[in-house]
Amino acid sequence: MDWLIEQLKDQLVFSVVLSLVVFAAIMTAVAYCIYFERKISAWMQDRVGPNRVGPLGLLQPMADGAKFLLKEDIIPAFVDKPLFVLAPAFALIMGLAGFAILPWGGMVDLDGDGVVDVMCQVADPGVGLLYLLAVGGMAVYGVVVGGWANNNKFAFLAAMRATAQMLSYEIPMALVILLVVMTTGQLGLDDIARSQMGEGNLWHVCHHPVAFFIMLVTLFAETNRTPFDMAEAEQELIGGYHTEYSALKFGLFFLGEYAHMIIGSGFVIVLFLGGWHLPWVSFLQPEATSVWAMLAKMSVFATKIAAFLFLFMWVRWTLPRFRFDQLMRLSWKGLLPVCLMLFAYVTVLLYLGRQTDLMWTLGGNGVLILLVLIVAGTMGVPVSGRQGNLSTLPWEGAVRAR
Amino acid sequence: MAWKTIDRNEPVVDAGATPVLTEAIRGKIESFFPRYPTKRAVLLPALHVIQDALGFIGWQAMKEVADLLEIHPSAVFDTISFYTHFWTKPRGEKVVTVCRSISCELLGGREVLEAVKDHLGIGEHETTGDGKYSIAVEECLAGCDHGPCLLVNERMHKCVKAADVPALLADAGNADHGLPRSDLFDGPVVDDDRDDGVIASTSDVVEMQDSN
Amino acid sequence: MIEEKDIINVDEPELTAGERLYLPQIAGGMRTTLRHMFKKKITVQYPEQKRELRTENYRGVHRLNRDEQGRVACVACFMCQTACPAHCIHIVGAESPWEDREKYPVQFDIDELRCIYCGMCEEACPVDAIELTPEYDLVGRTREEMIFDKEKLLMVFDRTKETKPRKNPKITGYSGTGCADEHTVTERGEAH
Amino acid sequence: MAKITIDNQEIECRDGIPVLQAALEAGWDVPHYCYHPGLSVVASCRLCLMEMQLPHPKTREMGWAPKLFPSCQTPVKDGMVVRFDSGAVEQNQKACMEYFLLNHPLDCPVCDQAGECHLQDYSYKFGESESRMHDQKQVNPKKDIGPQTLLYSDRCVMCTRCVRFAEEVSGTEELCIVNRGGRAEIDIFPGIPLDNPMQGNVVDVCPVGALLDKDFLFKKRVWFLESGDSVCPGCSTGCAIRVDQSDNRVQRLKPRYNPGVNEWWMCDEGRFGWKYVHDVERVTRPRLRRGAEMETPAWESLGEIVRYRFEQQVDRHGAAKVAVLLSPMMACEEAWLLAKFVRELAPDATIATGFVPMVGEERCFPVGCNADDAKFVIRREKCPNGRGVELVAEHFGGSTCDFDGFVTKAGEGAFEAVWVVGGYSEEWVPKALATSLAKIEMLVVQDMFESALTGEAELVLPACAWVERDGSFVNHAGLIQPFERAINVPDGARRDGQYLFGLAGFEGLYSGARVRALMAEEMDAFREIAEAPRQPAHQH
Repeated sequence: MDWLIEQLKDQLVFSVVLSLVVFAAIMTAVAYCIYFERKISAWMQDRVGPNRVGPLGLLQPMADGAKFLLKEDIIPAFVDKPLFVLAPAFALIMGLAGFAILPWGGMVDLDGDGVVDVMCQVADPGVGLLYLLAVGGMAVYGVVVGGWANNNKFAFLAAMRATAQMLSYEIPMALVILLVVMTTGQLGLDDIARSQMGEGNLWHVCHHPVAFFIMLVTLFAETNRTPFDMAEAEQELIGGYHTEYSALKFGLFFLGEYAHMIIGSGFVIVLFLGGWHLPWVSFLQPEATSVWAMLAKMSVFATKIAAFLFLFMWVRWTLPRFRFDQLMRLSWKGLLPVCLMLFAYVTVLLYLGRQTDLMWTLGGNGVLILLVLIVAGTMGVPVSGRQGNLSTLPWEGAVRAR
Repeated sequence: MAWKTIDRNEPVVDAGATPVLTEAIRGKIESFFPRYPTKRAVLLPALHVIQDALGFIGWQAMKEVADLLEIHPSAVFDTISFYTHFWTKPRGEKVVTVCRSISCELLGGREVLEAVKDHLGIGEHETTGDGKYSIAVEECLAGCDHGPCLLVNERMHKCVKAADVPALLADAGNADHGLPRSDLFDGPVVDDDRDDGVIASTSDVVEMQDSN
Repeated sequence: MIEEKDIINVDEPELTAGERLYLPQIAGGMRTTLRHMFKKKITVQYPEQKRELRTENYRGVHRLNRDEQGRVACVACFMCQTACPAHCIHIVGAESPWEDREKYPVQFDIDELRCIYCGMCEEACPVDAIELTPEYDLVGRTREEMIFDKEKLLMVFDRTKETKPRKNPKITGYSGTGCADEHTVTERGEAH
Repeated sequence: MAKITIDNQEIECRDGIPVLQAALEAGWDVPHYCYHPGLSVVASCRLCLMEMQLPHPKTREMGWAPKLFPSCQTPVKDGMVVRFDSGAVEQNQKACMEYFLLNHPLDCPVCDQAGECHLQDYSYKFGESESRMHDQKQVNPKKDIGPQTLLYSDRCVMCTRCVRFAEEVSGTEELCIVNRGGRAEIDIFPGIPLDNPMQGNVVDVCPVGALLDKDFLFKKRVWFLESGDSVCPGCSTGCAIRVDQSDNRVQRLKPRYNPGVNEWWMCDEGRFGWKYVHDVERVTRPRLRRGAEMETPAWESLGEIVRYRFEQQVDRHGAAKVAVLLSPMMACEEAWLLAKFVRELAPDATIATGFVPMVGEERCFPVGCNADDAKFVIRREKCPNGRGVELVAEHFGGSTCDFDGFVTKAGEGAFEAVWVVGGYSEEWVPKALATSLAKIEMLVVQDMFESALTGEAELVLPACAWVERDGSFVNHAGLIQPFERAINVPDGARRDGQYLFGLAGFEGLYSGARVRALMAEEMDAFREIAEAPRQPAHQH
């Protein structure tokens, strides 16, 4: 036992072990995400949901997995074979890569000697946010390569659409992340998490509710979840970018999507909801470094993720899909201007040194919300919109008339 | 075929049987030949001769007369079946003929016929076991104003009531009006040797019964 | 002919500020779905639970009726095959082995997978031999298994005759006068 | 030509025919049972009664006569005025139908005639939907009256068409009417069954379901049948027939009206002689011998193989060593295509006409009449197209011979490459031919059944039955009669015509008409038939 702890004191060994544990946990979670997706959809529709495999249908993911494994893996004759094989792996790997930098449980003192031994994080590159943006940006390749490899015009159309959508929402997302970076002055995820704890520090969501909301919206878009699931689009594009996929390859896409959701949730939690932190609970403070505190922190973090996953599912089974033009309009005409305004405002606050002053930040947010309400309510442009009232902005009329 | 079909392909005439038309009958028939343009035309007189001689015209007789007249046996069958006068199976001493035309029917002819059948214990166109009586049914006995009519051999009974039937059949007076017998006749009325003498007819007449 | 004056143009209603912003509507929707999560579930746990059929005329699995002597009542008239819009009935008729009728089906197959359960066969049958039962739990492992042959269809009758008696048990065949019971062929009388 | 007025419409018609016939030919749909154009008139069904204008006995003025006249028994006379559209006529039709249906068992669901039954048709048209008869129906027995025929007397309407057919056309008189009036029925003399060689026609002439063909009994409802107009291959008479098929299987054959050839009739030999078509023993796949091995080549590659092998033989032995035996079971078009192919490859090739089976004597009907007065003749030449292949051989000219000549020449070793066409339903190969052809270099046999020759052949091709062919036959009198394909060839086989079409160097789909058009350019005999009108429709 001692020997084990001795070994684990080495950050590298700990990271490897942690990554294995997290990987296993994530994969299980992903499988059960599918189960809960079906359960929650059933409950919301007054149904029971899967209940045949095992008690309460809990073994359903195993059955699904077995099915994915055993089904005939068809590679159609006309596909681009190397890319066709590569794309699902790409989608899943890019989904999982993000887990490397999530801070699961802060500092840990493994042998209880009061000296912090390791960080409960697989890797802390210091510029974690950049890594995350980069990996997140790569995720679009899973979709676009998959769509291309299908060699099917519907799949390709879906992939192109999804690409355009992801690129569009990457911008407001990056701006929102920038806000947090500006407020904290940190790029490492653990640092950002810890900047929301302790005396006088609040979760960033308190300072930037609008930014948090925009982050949420972009997250839905980035993970291709309803109401932004343009990539799948069963109704109009057969099955979207994975039309020709079957069996395990299709399963990998499926897993990739849920992995993406989990990492995305973790990311939002770290940025805005204090990561593993809960206020007023002593062993969830950065000062608590025992192994038990670490486990508690990890559970809190996992619980927060679970709450987010529920939100994802809840939204999915409530909202219908955006039309593509509405979706683009929301990003470019809705989220982007608001983000830019927020960005400008935070810049000013930064100059004034008031970036953590709740009154200033919330006041700014309040004014912004008011502004949005006025613009949206009177001019009819922003979020939603019908084809008929597209030209309600004064400068648009001129363009259309031409 | 398990469902009921009458097999008409089954021969009813034994090819090796002794001819029923005697030389005398044949001779008489042949004597008609010069009178008619074709042999076929002799059919009716020939049938009369045979019935007079044998009392009835059985399948074998039909076949033999057909051969004699060089026509198809079916033509003989056709002709015989057309006329109620010709009997295709042995006839009793007394033939009880009941009228079934509409006037008699309306006046109770059917009840009379039933009474006759009950009394004799036989059906239409059948003969009692002792060869005494046969029942026949005719279209009209020309006594429409005094129906129901009943004929026993050649004696006409009018306004018959069903209750009168037993007495009427027992009436010895009927015997005076015997059937004319040909001088060629030399056989018994009923051929007791032939149990299967009852010739199956194709006719299956289900009498119209009161719908009530 | 639709004339210009008959056409009424309906304008889409103007969106309110809340509707334009979408968010209140989203919140309303989310509330609805969340409420439903905790409502009583209406799922029927088939096959452990079975729903009471609301009608006796439910059109489920077919059956071939037996007559009072236990023989197949069908007379192989092909009316059902003719009426069937899905072409799922296949009959091979032959001479019947019974005295009271001429024709019977040596083979009578219904492809239950192809059937659309419209009931036209039942409607067309002149002897009420084919009927649709309220049995709806129809399962099989192969396509062949779902092609019900004569024996299987008769078994359905045996299974369901208690709950759904044959409409007109008097009809046993189709020959002669149309009422086969009274049909007899007698040989009597002479050539009259 | 007489001019008569029917329902205020003046029509022209042949002299002396019954008004009914004239009306039917002019398109009136006059109901009738007992009238049949091929039989004598008895006017017993009374369904075709009409109103006629006659001079008033006293005033001599023309006016509608008070009574109705049977149109079948009234010959047309110039200037005659009749009508079928009057109330009295309709009244009569209704009354007649009611009588006909009085004792009818109404067992259409199990009646084989249902669907082509005149009782049904006229009942829909003139009948009442409800019967007023409340007494019990008179039930007559079903009778087995012959090896092929059943009689359901209770369905009979006593039109006596069958009796008249037996008397007047077949002349065998088996059928008779027994009893009288309402109790009359059709019957035979017990023990003398209806078994003449034309008896199948009584089922055709029966307008109701009383006479039934045992061969077709309970087999199929007639509305499932699909028909193709064909020509009977049974003998050289070449009766026009209709092939009724269902599920790609022949169900029955029916005669079509063809004046001067078979009128309304066909013989039983032809009617029931199609069973070999569905014989499981049939050759259905091409078979190629490669050394000791047999293989089934693809149809697509066969043309090349055959052409190559023939060319090889021509190079090696000269064109005169090539011969083709055209079977009289082939259609003219197929024979022409094959002869054309062979003659193009080998201009000196011998074209031989095939074996013509001769069985018994010519049989004329009515029985006992001589050939000149015969209404129908069953010929001893049991193949449909003997004349046709002769025509084709004559057309190509050069070296031709008949079957006997071919056998002799083959025995002398005159050939090295031979294409033999069979297609007979029975064994036909003479022993001498089999032995002499076994020795030659290349033998192609196209036949329906295995024979001594198929065993020796380098290439065996499946031959079609006539129902699978499309083309024309030339009958004993030289009449060219086109016919349609009725069913598809068995799995694996290919239509002779289609295959030979490709072999002769044409592209696309074979059709008899298409090839006839090509033949018409070269052969006078086919010039007329190429655009000849179709045969008149079947008339009952």
